[in-house]
This record gives sequence, structure tokens and C-alpha cells, in this order.
Amino acid sequence: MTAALALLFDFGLAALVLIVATWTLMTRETAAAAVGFVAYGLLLTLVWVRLAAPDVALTEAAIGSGVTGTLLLGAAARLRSTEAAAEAEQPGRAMRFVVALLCASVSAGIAGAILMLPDPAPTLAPQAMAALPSTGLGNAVTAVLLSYRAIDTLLETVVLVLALLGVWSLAPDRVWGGHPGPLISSNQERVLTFLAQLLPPFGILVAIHLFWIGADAPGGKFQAATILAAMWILAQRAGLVDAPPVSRRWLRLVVVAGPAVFLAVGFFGSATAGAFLAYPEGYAKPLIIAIEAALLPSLAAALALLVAGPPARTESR
Amino acid sequence: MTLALDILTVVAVSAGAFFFLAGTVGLLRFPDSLSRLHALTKADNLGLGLIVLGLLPRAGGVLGALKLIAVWAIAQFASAAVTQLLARAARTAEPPA
Amino acid sequence: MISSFEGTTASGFLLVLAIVAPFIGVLMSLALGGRAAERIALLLMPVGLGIALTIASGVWRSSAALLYVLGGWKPPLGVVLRADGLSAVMLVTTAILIGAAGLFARAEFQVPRGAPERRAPLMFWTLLLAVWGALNLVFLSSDLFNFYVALELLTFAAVPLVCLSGRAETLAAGLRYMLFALLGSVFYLLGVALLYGAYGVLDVGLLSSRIQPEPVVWVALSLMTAGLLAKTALFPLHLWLPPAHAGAPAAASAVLSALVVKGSFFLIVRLWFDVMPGRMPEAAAQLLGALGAAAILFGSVVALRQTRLKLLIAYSTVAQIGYLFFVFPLVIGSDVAHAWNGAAWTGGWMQLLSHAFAKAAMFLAAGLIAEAAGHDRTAELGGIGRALPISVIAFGLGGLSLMGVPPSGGFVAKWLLLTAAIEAGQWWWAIVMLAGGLLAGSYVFRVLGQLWRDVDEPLVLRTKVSPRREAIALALALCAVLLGFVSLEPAALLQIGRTHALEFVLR
Amino acid sequence: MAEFLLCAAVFIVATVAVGLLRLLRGPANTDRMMAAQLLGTSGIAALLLLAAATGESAPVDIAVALALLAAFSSVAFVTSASR
Amino acid sequence: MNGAALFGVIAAALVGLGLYGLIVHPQPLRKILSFNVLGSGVFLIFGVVARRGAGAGMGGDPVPQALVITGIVVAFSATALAVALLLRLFEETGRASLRSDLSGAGEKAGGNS
Repeated sequence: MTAALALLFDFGLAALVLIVATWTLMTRETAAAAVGFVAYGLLLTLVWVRLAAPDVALTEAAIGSGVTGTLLLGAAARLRSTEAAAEAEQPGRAMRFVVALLCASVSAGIAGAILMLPDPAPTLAPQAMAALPSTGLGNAVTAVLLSYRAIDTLLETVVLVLALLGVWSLAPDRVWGGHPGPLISSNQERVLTFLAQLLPPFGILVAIHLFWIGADAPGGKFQAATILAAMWILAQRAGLVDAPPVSRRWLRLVVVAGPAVFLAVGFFGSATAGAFLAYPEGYAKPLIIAIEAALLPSLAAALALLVAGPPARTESR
Repeated sequence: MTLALDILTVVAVSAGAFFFLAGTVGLLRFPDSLSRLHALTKADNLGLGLIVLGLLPRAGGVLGALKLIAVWAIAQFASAAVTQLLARAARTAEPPA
Repeated sequence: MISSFEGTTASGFLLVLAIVAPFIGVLMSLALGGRAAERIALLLMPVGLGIALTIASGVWRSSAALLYVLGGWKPPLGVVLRADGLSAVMLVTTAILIGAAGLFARAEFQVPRGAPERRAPLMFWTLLLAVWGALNLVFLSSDLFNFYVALELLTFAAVPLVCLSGRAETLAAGLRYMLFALLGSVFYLLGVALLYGAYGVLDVGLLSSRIQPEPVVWVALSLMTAGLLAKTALFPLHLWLPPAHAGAPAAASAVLSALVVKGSFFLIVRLWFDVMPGRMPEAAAQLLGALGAAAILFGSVVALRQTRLKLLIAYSTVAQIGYLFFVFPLVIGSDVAHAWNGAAWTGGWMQLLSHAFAKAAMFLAAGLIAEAAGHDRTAELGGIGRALPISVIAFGLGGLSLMGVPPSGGFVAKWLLLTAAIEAGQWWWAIVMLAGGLLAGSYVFRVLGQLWRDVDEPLVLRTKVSPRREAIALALALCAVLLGFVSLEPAALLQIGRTHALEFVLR
Repeated sequence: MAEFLLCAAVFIVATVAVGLLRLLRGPANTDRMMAAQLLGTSGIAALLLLAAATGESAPVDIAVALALLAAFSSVAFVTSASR
Repeated sequence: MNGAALFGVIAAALVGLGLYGLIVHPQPLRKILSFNVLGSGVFLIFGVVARRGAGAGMGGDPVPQALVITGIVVAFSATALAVALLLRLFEETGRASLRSDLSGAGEKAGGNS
């Protein structure tokens, strides 16, 4: 009974995902497509729960749908005037048919490959579980991210820093060092101000909660950082706070601190535990938590600043 | 006692589900954006509220219950504000005929 | 399975340093800002070169790959870094070219003492370091997902370099580059997902011992190869390259054309020679060769029609990349017992190296010419040969190597590939190579003719060009030529670390 | 009891599936955003029911995050549209 | 058909859909959006692979799950950089098109994208 219900749920969910994705890609108006993408992200969150991947579900809810959706919604609104001109550039019907055929065959090939995957599936779950006690953690995903494959995570934080540098590098020279985003006056919308005052305390609590349980339960720094970033963006949008100028030393130190601490712990490991990014026996958990604590503000700042965009003005509020 | 709590769960969750249904029907059937928004608010407030109420006895501990209440509270405040914002956006999108 | 890893070798820690040092530079540059970025970059360049040379000599002396087990976790759970002969050669080349680009760029991206921080210099130096770190990761990692992270690092560092000037056409070029690169890496990642699903490992060594020729593998490898081809800009996926490479600052163009496109090519080689050694289907090898041939012919013909110097050089990159892909039909198609010592293998790598030096030299020379003349329209550059002889000679020497004129690195490369093609009985590639050489000759000499042309009124230079910068371009061009004099004995370095792969080929 | 809760979750997601017609039909993007908002709320409800049915706590945390971010998305929609 | 296989097929379809959008849509923003759908399909394949590898008391293999988390963050960074590029292009030219970007570059051939 329960299994049948679950399968029913899965089928319904899968159909919804497919319908919303198709509509999002095919609809005429880009702003509508961006709204569709937000809905699509919400549905994917449910899919990740069904795939027994709660850590990913949290990340998808926070980043995939939440912050990416914001980015796309904002860009679609800015670019509305260019929609009509782009329409004319669409390839002809025959061309689209050929492309559709090509994409369908790619899909078919991938689907075939997935269905042909061996059974029982090869897995690292037992090894990840067996090694878990030595990390002192209870969440195997966190152990993968910060111990077994810590190099990926370290470099990924560098990716975020590089993306931020890339976005900043797009600033016109005359406003270099200035504030990102447009100037927003405070008290423009009373409701918005109210929301931006009310939600962040909740957000900070939730972020701390997610961060804290991340060592042993689904959650962790990425998810917590995204929620913090979202709260900061909210306050910026409401005009409560201004995005800081990118030349501020403290801002740069916050962005850099996380990866820097990560690297430092890595080198500490090569001195004390025999390998770069290894943790000395018994000190794994505190060191991992130290890394995560340093990463949390760095990631939050980087994510929020990525959404805010390149420096655009020198005048502050 | 457990039976009473179970009954509470069943009743509240069913009522909550009903309000979700009502909200959805309203969202689909109502003629203009503002009345649709009204329907949405019903689902948001009452639907989620009743489900949270129904699940409270099964939350398993104070922290669990607190989390449930937090979900409801956040959704509540957010939806109140968002509804106003969306209403304003809807009014500017389609001015009254 | 784990026991098949011997663990970290002596001086393995250098592999970590080679990757991490540039990124430490990036973080410090951002934190300190202002003039610090340039100093940090210039300070790291000799350090990085030293690390690369030490790794190379370590590989050479021990005749075995260097290994470093990160975090003490051996595969399949953990990630190892591995430096074989190929990695060593690429590390050293990269360190030299990054250093040259850095020295060259000092004049352009210097911040005067006490001046406020400026955007372009800060970004140039940090991104140059980031490109370096990302390339070193590509060369040293031996984990499929870690490769993906490396590819993304490379994209995020390279795209902003393209748009550094902020002009509208470079923004469009950068956006197009970005979209191609993203599509490429997502396809690569798709293949990784399928391979992990089939074998449950990501490490190259473990995977190569488990992988079987079965449908899932073919789907995965073709998706990954297609994605990497888009990043390598192999015809017909080359559309993004010319505007991007032509629009970047000269020093950045040099790095992008000489090194960045080679990063994804390097991964294609890793896939087909390390993950799946000697098992590329004949048809796929011929297809890659055919695309390479098309790239040579198409790129060269379009280069011939260019009216701007930097675009011409960029299209010539499209053509020269084509030669690299002859490695697949020639190595896989030839007698397997000779495959690894085969002329094609050495020729392919020789082509990669000589093109890297020649192309860097040409972009730097073109940058100086454009700086001095204020534009790079070849028709209006008459007389520049008299004003900037060294730059034009550097350009010409690089061109000779592209054509394959003896005695240059390009000649040796093309000669080896040519003989391999004939020995393998695949004479059609030889015809394409000869035609490509002739076409390269036409576009190089056409431009040289325009640059040396005598004009009645002498060309007025906008700025003075420092002889030191001309010397850097010339030195790189000479390197490309001198590669032709190097005995091929060190080519054995390219074989080091291939032994476990060799067993598969010989079986 | 678990089955009842699961049934309720399935029911709510099914109603949302119908509600998503509003996303497809529009006409204004505000209507579409309302549909997304309703989807968010029902997703939260479904997650809470799922958590109660299975006894896991993770879905509740996801629901909390969703509640915060659903509001955030709507604000992003309104502020970007009004700019 | 179990849940993992079902979502595997859906993931393959999402990849195809995203690829189609990426090729066909002329507007860069739609291409970026399509890239995100394509990416989510790829991540779902990892999710399916992870689910199939459930064992040792875990609902899924934690390694691919961790890879997806890294992937989602990278995809977001890519989206942010691409959107910033696009908006700057729009500010500079008033257009948001990849077409005719070579008009000022004096190029005749090869611009047949």
C-alpha cells in the first residue's frame, strides 16, 4: 500500500516536472519562463527528497530555485525590451525539427544508458560509512565534502571567488570600487520594509540551525550560506541596507577568509597528519567545523554579491 | 489520549487538505487576479495552519514542534506581506476596467 | 583494489603546491588589492617554474609517475594527484608561457606607486594566476570529477580575461565563449555520472582497470568527448574562439590560444589513452581525424581572408588545433605494438608544444604592433616592419613554425605526423597536412608582405614600444624554432607513467 | 496513520498539479507567480506530512528553508518587475 | 519500474529539453535558463545513480550526492557570471543578442553562427 502510494506520488511528480520544464523552455515570454523556473526548482526539491537525498534537496531549494530564480527574474525584467527583436532570429521550422530530432536521440541514448546500468549498482556507500567514525561526523555527505573529497570543495570555493572576480571585472572603469546594483531608496514600500525586517532574524536562526546540524544530519554550510545570502539580498532590495562598495577591505577579507582557512587547515594536515587536507587523529571534527564556520560568511557574501552584480555606482546612500 | 490526538491529526490534516483544494479551485476559477490572490491566501493561511496543527502531536519533542510552528509562522508573515506586494503588482499589471 | 595504490611518492607534495600556489596568489591579490596583485603574480612565477621543473626532473629521474594521496584517503573514496611524463611537459610549458605573458603584460597592467586600485590590472593578474592554477589541476589530477572542477575553474578564469577591455564586442565574444564552455562541461559531467553509475569509481587508474567496452561506456565517452571538443574549439564547434581570442589583451590571448584550449585536449587524451587505452573504435578515431582535417582546411582558408591581424592569428589557432586530432587515427590506427613509441604520438605532442610557443609569440608580437599602430588592420600596417622589426620577425618566426618549415618545432611535428600517416597507410591525412602547410604559408607570407611593404610616408607610431617586450615575443618564437633542433630523446618523457596503459594496448 | 498522512501528501500534490494550470495559462505573470507561491506552500505541507509519515526530521528542515525562500522569490519577482 | 528508473528517464528527457532550448533560443537569457534545465537533468542522473547505490544503512550513495551539491553551486556561479555578462552587454549596446557581434570586428566569413 505504502509502496504503491509512493510510486503514484513519484509518477505524478515526474509528470509535473516534465510539464513545467517543457513549458518553461517553450513559452514565449522570458519573464514567464523565469517564473516557471522557480516552480520547476520547487518540484525538483521534492524529487530530491524522493531520491533520499535531503542534503541535495536543501541545496536545490536554496540555490537552484531560490537564488538562481532571483537572478533570472531580475534579468528577464531588465531585458524585456529586447524580446521582440530576438523573436525574428529564431531558426526556421525545418532547422528546429532537425535540432529536436538530435536532442531526442541524445535523450534516448542517455535514457538507454541509465536503464542499462548494472544491477546491483556499484556503490561507495559502505566504504563511506566505514570511514565515517574516523571523521567524527554523522553525515556521510558532509564527510565526502570535507574529508574524503575535500579538494573538490576547496577548489569549489575558489570557483565562487573567481566567479565573483569575473562579475566584478565587468564593471565600467569609472565606477570601479563602487557599490553593486542600483541605488534603492529606503521606505519605498512599507510592506517590503516590514518583511525585510521580519524575515532575516528567522533566516539567521534557520541558517545557524542548518549549519550546526550539518555535521550529523542533512544540512551544512552551503545551504546555510545561501539562506543568509537570501536574507541579505532581501534587505538590500527593501533598501534597508546598501550593498557595500567592492573596494572595502573588510568585504574582501570576508570573501577570502573561508578558502584561506580551508587552505591553512589543509597545510596543517600535511604537517601533522601526513597529507594535505588530512586531519590529525581525533581532531577531525573540530577542524571540519572550523572550516565550515569560516566558509559560512565567505560563501554567504560571495553568493549575495554574485546576485548583486558588478559595481555600478560610486554614490552611496 | 492517543486516540484523541490521532483524531485531531486526521481531522485537522483533512481540513487543511480541503483548504488547499479550495485555494487551488479558486486560483483556477476566479475571474481576476485579485480574487485569485484571495483564494491563494486561504490555502496559505488555513491550509498550512491546519496541517501544522494536525502534525503538532506527532512532532516528537519540543524542537520538532518548535520547527513546525516556525514553518507556519514564517509562511504566515511572508504570505501576508507577499500577498500585498503581489496585489500591488497585479493592480499595476491590469488596471481596473 | 585499494592496495593497487602505492601511496604518495617522494616529493609528491610538490604536486599540491603546483596547484595550490597560484590560488593562494589569487586569494592574496584579492585581499590586498591595489598594487599587490602584480607583485604577487610576478613573485609566484619563478616559484611556480621551479616547482614545475622539480616535478619534471623527479618524473624523469624516477621514470615513474609521481603520486600524492590527498587527505590520506586512497581511491575510490579519495582523490590522488598524479604527475606522469605528459603532466610534467605541460607543467613546464605552462609555467614558461605564463611567466612570459606576465613579464610582457607588466607595461600594460602596471599600477603606479600610490595610485588607487584599478580594475583591469587587479583582474588581469589574479585571473592569470587562476588560469595557471586551473591548468595545473587539469594536468595533475587523476579523478574524473576533479577534472570537471578544473574545467570550470578554467572557464571562470578565462572568460573574464576575454572581456577585460569592456568593449561591447568582447562582451559578446565572452558571453558566447561562456555558453560554449558551459555546454561543454555539462556534457562532460553527464558522462562522469554515467561512468560512476556503471563502475562506482572516479579515479582514472581504477576506472581503467574496470572499464569494459559496453554501450553505457560508449554513450558516456562520446558525451564527454563531445563536450571537451566544444571547449577545444575543434571544427565545427570553433565559432566562439576567434572573436574571444582576438578580443582579449595580447598577453591573455597568448595564454588562451597557447594553453587554455590545450587543457581540454589534454583531457580528451586522458580519456582515450588512460581511461580507455587503445580501445577507441576505428570509426570514432577516423571521425576525429576528419574533423581535424576540416579544421585545418577551414581555419586556414578563413585565416587567409582576414583583414585584421589578431583575428588572423585566432583563425590560425582553429587550424592548428586540427593537427592535434590526427593523433587519434594515427596512434590507434597504426600497429598497436608501436603505438606508444610511434611517430604520431611524439608528433602530436610536438605540435602542441611548438604551436603553444609559436602562437604565444605571434599574439604578443601582434599586440605590440597593434599598440604601436593603434589598430591591427593589416592593409594599413605597411611600413611597420621597418618601425618594429623585432616584433615582425617574431611574428614571422612563429609563422614559419606554423607552416612547418624546417628547422622549426612545427616542422618536426608535422614531419612526424606525415611519416606516421604514410606508414599507417592513411595517406589522406598527409595530403591535408601538406595543403595546410601551403595555406599557412600563404596567410603568413601575405601578412608579412603587408607588414614589410614600403610606404612613401613613414608610419607614425602612437606609442613607443619597449625593446624588452619585443624581446619576450622574439624569445618565444625562437623557442618554437629551437624545438626543431632538440633531439627527440627527451620524447621518452612523454611515455613515463603510461605503463599500465601499455599493457592494455599490447594485449 | 502513516498511510493516511501519505495519502494527504499525495492529495495535496495532486491539487497543486491542477493549480499549475494557472502557471501555464497566466495571463499576467503575477498570476503565474501566485501559482508558484501556492506550489511552494503545498510543497511545504507535503514535506511536513512526509516527515511525519516516515519519522525523519530532514524534510522539516527543507520545509523551513522553502518557507523562507518562497517568500524571497516572490519579493524578487515584485522588486524586479517594478524596477 | 521503480522510482529511481522513472526519474532516470525524466532526467534524460530534461537533458534533451535543455539542449534543445540552448540551441534553438536566440536570446542569451533563454540559453542560460535552458542551460540550468540541462544541468538539473545531469544532477538528477547523479541522484538516480546515488539512489541505486543505496546501502550500508543509507538511502543513497553519499559520494554522488556530494558531487551534486558541488555541481549546483558551480552551476549557480556560472549563471551569475553569464547573466552579469549579458546585462553588461545590454547596457553597452542596448541589445541582448549574440548575433552580428562581429560587425565591428571586420570579419566576413565564419560569422555564420
